[in-house]
Amino acid sequence: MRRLSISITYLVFLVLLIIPLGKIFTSAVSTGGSGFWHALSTPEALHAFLVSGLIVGTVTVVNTLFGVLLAVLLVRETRISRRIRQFLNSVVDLPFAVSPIIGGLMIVLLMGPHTALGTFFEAHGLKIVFAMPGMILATLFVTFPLMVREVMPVLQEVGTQQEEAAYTLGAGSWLTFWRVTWPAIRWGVLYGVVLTIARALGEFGAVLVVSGNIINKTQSATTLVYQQVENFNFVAANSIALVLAAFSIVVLLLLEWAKKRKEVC
Amino acid sequence: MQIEVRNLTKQFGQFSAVENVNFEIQEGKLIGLLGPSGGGKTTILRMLAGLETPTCGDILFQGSKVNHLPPQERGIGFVFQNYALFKHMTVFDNIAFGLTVQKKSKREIHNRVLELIELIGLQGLHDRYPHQLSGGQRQRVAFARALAPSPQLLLLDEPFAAIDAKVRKELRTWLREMISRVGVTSIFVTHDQEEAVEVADEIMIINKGRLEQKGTPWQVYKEPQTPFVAGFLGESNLLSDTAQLVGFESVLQKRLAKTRVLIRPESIEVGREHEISNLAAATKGIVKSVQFRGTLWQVEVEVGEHRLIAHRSLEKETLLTGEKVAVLIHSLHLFQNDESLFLENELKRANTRAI
Amino acid sequence: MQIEVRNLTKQFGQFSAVENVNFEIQEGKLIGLLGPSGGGKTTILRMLAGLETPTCGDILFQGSKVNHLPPQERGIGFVFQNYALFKHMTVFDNIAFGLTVQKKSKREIHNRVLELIELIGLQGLHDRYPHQLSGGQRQRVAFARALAPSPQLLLLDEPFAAIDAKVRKELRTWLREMISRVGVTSIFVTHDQEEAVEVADEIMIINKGRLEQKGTPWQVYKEPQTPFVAGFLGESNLLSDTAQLVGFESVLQKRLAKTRVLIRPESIEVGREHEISNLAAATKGIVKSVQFRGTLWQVEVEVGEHRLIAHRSLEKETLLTGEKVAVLIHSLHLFQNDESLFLENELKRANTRAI
Amino acid sequence: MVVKNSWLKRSVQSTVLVYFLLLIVVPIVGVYVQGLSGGWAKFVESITQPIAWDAVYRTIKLALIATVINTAVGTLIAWVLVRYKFPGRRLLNSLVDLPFALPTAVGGLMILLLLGPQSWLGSFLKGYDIEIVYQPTAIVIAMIFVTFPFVIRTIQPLLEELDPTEEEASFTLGASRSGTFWRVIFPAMRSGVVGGAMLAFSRALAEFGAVVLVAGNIPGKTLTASVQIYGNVESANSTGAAAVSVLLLTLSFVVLWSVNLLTAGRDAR
Amino acid sequence: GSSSTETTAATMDDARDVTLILGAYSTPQEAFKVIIPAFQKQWKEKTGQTVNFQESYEASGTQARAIAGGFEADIAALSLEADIDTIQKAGLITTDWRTKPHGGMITDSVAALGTREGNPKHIKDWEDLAKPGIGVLYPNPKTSGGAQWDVNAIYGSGLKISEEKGKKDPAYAADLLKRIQKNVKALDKSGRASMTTFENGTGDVVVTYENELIGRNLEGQHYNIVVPNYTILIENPAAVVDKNADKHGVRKVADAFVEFLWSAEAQKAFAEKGFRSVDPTVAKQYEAQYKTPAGLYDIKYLGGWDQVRKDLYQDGALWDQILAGK
Ligand SMILES: Nc1ncnc2c1ncn2[C@@H]1O[C@H](COP(=O)(O)OP(=O)(O)OP(=O)(O)O)[C@@H](O)[C@H]1O
Ligand SMILES: Nc1ncnc2c1ncn2[C@@H]1O[C@H](COP(=O)(O)OP(=O)(O)OP(=O)(O)O)[C@@H](O)[C@H]1O
Ligand SMILES: [Mg+2]
Ligand SMILES: [Mg+2]
Ligand SMILES: O=S(=O)([O-])[O-]
Repeated sequence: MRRLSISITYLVFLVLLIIPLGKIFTSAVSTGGSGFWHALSTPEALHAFLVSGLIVGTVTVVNTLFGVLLAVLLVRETRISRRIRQFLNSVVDLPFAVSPIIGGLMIVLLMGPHTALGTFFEAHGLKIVFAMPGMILATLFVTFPLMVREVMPVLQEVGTQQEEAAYTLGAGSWLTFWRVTWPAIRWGVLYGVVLTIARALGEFGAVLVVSGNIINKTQSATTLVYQQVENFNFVAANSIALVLAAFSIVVLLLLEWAKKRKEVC
Repeated sequence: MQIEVRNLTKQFGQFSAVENVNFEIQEGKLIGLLGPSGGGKTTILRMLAGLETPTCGDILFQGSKVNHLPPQERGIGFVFQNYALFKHMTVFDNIAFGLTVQKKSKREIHNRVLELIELIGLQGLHDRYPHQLSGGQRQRVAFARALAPSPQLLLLDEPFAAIDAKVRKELRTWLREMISRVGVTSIFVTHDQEEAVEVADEIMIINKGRLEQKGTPWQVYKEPQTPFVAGFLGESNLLSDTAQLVGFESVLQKRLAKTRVLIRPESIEVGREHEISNLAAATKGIVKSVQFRGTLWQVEVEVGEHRLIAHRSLEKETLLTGEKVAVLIHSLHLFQNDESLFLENELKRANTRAI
Repeated sequence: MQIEVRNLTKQFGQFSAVENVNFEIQEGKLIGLLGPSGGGKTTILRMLAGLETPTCGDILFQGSKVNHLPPQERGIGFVFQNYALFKHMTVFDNIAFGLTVQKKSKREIHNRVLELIELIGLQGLHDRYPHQLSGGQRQRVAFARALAPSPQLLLLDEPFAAIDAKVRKELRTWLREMISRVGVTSIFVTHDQEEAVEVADEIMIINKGRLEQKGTPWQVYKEPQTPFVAGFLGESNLLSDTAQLVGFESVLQKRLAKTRVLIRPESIEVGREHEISNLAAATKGIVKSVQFRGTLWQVEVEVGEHRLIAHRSLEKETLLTGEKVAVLIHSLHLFQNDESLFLENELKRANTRAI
Repeated sequence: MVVKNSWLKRSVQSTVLVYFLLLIVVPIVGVYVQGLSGGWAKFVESITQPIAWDAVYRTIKLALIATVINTAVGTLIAWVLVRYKFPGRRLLNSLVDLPFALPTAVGGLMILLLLGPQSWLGSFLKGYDIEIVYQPTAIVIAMIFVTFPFVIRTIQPLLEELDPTEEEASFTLGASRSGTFWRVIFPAMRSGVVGGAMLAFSRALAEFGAVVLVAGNIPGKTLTASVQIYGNVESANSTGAAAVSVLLLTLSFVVLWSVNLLTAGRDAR
Repeated sequence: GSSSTETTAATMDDARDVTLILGAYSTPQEAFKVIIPAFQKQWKEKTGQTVNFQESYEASGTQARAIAGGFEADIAALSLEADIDTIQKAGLITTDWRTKPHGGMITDSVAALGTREGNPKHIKDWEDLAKPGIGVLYPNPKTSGGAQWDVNAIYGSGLKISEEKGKKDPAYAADLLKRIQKNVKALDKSGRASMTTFENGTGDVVVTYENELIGRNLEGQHYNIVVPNYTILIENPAAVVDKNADKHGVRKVADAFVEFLWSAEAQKAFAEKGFRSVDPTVAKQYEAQYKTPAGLYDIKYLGGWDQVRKDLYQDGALWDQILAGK
């Protein structure tokens, strides 16, 4: 039973993850390392990585901040009625369920240049759709549930007693949060950060709709992969995909490593 | 700090967890909150701490209302039942927490914490994390943490519940000393009457959200005001039919129905005739069983229609089952309606005087 | 079921949790496993249950080896320390579990479970989930669940640890009755000597993985074979210097260094001279403190260089601190090397005989 | 608890709620408004259009299949990762999230490369007249790939939390290993299994990037709802797109809502 | 963030650097890779000004919608007139772009069939695509301009064939389209995506721009290019998006760039990548590259784009009916 289950697990991982990754790898280096490097060092690729990096950075910071705060609100704020919290709770997950295309479309419809909002922002020199802000908004939308979902159960699990202890020792809410709540949820938050980075890096549908896919401007690494596939540049596509995958794996492994170190101490 | 509580009530939905509780605690006293599970002890403590808002009633510290002060401004220390130590902090940091909050200087914190660590006897363990400590050690850290900011009032919620009996005995002696040394007003919750009796200056007995009685352990033992209190402190024989209780005839016969009589096993002397201190005040009985109870013999004896449990010293000879013995009831408690009466054996008194 | 254990040993890595334990239990007996935390009690129970594999040694049920039977085929019931009730099942389903596994008919299950629910006094609560029960109630459900499939051997791991003292006393009486009614061989683990003494037919004292002593509570109390056992059962006064112990001169003077003397508080009689049963065997002392201890006075008395803790009945007059009293030591335990000796007061004996 | 409600705390809370409202709630309400902007009749017409309806129906069906497979496999993997110590466990454990991390388009690309007609497996299967890509099978595979982590990640904490003595209790009461699994362990995991499955299901319903590459997108055969929506968006029929989205969104919302009720029931315990 | 060009006024035309934003359909990307540097060089020599380019290549329909919806491209190079019309209808193109040389068209091509090397399934004409067991590829006309050309070609050829047999029969044409659609393996979002799918091994035949097939063969593939007897002439327009160019202050250079597309140099570049040049002299030079069938017709045969849209692509028109299986 044990052996069988472990074997099946390995098999699933092999088929679903490892072989495909291997395939990406072999395709990326099928013309040798130089092809790989060349694909990555074209100005489009570099710019696309820059765009992706900017999106990921902003989205991670913003979502971490608001995600954690919302999670705290939903779990701890017992003055808000249970029903309302339950409702918000279900809404939190919706971006998962909304087709990213629609997420993107809504941003175009709500903030496109012909809408009131769009005109308003443009008048103040801020273009939203077909520019970075729109892409960031779309990614924020798509990745929002990740942080909340990671942090909420941890908050529930640690319970309120340590926090109460801090209050009785004279600490205010702010201090209690930093000194007591935060250390308890930080692994959850870190994991949420990792997932947010990963998902933001990989978002395709929503970004496609709001970006206009302008080379050297709004083209992200992911849409570049897609375009390279369309342009029969499989080596380039796979090289960029490999970098994205490798980045994600490294981040995931770093997290696991950090956790392990923490357990040891 | 002097504490006063007036008409304190807490409802959870329809359910009254605490109902109309009034008491006053003098500065420096150590009070034991005693009562069965679900009685409302924790709820009272949490209201005192500001962790729960009273439904109605007032809480006064030194004569001024604190109802609307948040916990961090009440100057209390709280030792939680399961300690609630900060898992991610070392022993040192746990104890230092309250001082850090007060923005004390590093040096001061260091000295005070080390002093407390010494006080609780955990020298050398200040770098450990809570999960690396045993239950008793954790308990002490929780205690030191609560004491560190020099609170005016120390609240302890079943500080010994999770500790084994042997260690518990040691810890409670230690705690008693510690508190009297620090001199802080303290309230501690316990299920355990032995513990309450042993540790507290005064005990308050809480049942079903109500304060049943408040007084020194000896007062409460000697003059229980309700059958509940009498029954809750120590084992007892509870009788409703009072015939055949030699030495109490005059009083018992005057009384009518619905009388309840409570006799403590330690108030019953059982033995062969020559052993009994005051044979005239005794009646006769038959030994039904004798059991070893660790520090004494527990003797079940049949007296007329009653079966009474009595204690007997281990140093006396062992009684045999079926043996005829003399039974002397030194005293009993009588409850009728709301009245409670402590009665001594009349014959014995008469007799003693006669001597 | 009759149980036999031979050379039972359990090692976790290098560490021996249980070492070479041998015992035999007669059918229908209730055995208390007593000992300090970490002694190996749980480990022994788990090996009996088949939840842990012995490193070496044999376990025999009714004379046949069961070492390699999995737990589900041993016909045992296990009551876990934290109850381990099935969280997602109601009281009814928890108790019914073992029967459902046996594929009993619906009707049969229904009847048996209701009968058990009545037995444990939880009528009307069968639809509750564990989290809706109090500790004591959970404990009873765990007990009923273990009993439901009519096991041959019932193992209870600190069944009362998490329950408050009052309920605990009731529960242990209840458990004692229940077990003798059902007639199942039972072993229960406890930290609490009082509990063990009160409930068990025989107790086994486990320390550091070894079986220190096995016998009836009275045997173990009367004739402790090691200082550990003597000290573990009841509170004691432990002395190494044996001067000034009136009544034990002859024996104590013969002995040399490294003698340890243990005197139980209940073996010391303290009182005004007229109260002492055998004044000739007594010495003199000064009362240092008197404390109410729930069912007795605890008197600290200074005798020469020693401070002794003694018990005194509540029915006797209260002694005052500083008062000069007579102190009669009825008996003591003496340990030297591997020998243990129980000594009665010589003078007292002589005197008694004289009468 | 008695806590003074400082203006700071209150304004932080309001900011969070407003942010949440703007970022999540407004766009979602926007979808409904847009979907119903042509009036109820137009909405009904949009979703009852055979192509749209067929795409929605297919999407639900395939998402269900993917969910069932993922639930079974995911439960097993979660079990293995929590209960067994074996070499590589940590590595596998961190790889679980990879499908999440990979751009979905890359996921689609990998399926194409591995199972397409030029791949080893594709050409082998072609010999038996079996095609995978541009068939519903490929859609299911893409959905499985994309939703792989959900079930695993929701069950894992529940399993870790499960008190091992409950299992032992079950053994001592005579239950076999499988009996114990189904009667004691599974009920404890059930809310996680259902919750994870529901999340996976709603995510599969919405998946675009991976599906569009491998599906073939033939109306009536392999067109899924999100690709259909994309087509509508791109042919300037945003009302039609929103109408179909309203349908999917409502379905997802109902699903997620019931998950929340379910887990709330569990937490109450 | 926002590009620096966005807020500059028209007077800035002579400023040092300018940026041109090009929104194009998916297939001419390789040609533009050659043309853009040539233009930059020429412009630099002429005016000393550096022109930066921002390019976006999407399916033609997608691109048109993006520009109409707010993507501020200065120049639109799309697959078909109808898509430029979309932008014009959005009010962004204010001049009549059709008055430019060659009616605003920058390249021509024909709808052609690409088969696997050696044409193993012997595909010669449209009817062959409807045979059982043939896997056909073309993209989705809802998003792709190329797909509209392909569908037009099938439908138009159906009309031609029936005309040949006696009378121009829309029913026959519709039926042909329906039968071919039955064999379609995948409807991708752009002509490029469809070609990629074919290249990845799916299908026996891809219906696409002839230039796309020639381009692939020039890159080393060995597809057989079949030009059926009846097929449609593809004309791809380009235009300055007036509103955007004015807003960005790049009118002059934008006009110059579109003008440059008709230069011999640019036309040659297009031809090198497989397009048919609109410039007769260049076309002559590359004659050998193409086979022009006798039955070639253009969009006018179908009544022009407005008619085509009405007949085929409107909501509920022929294309929707075929998909719905009616
Ligand atoms: N948050 C709450 N909501 C509803 N009922 C509650 C809540 N907290 C406590 N109660 C109820 O109030 C009553 C008193 O609870 P409390 O915890 O004060 O009892 P306690 O005396 O401390 O008991 P124990 O000795 O078991 O800790 C109990 O019946 C309990 O079920
Ligand atoms: N799985 C294990 N691995 C390593 N050591 C163990 C394990 N289980 C128990 N031990 C060790 O074996 C010794 C005996 O443990 P056991 O649980 O039997 O003690 P116990 O007498 O039941 O104590 P307590 O009264 O605290 O429950 C302890 O020192 C414990 O640390
Ligand atoms: Mg409590
Ligand atoms: Mg144990
Ligand atoms: O890019 S196309 O419009 O030709 O598909």
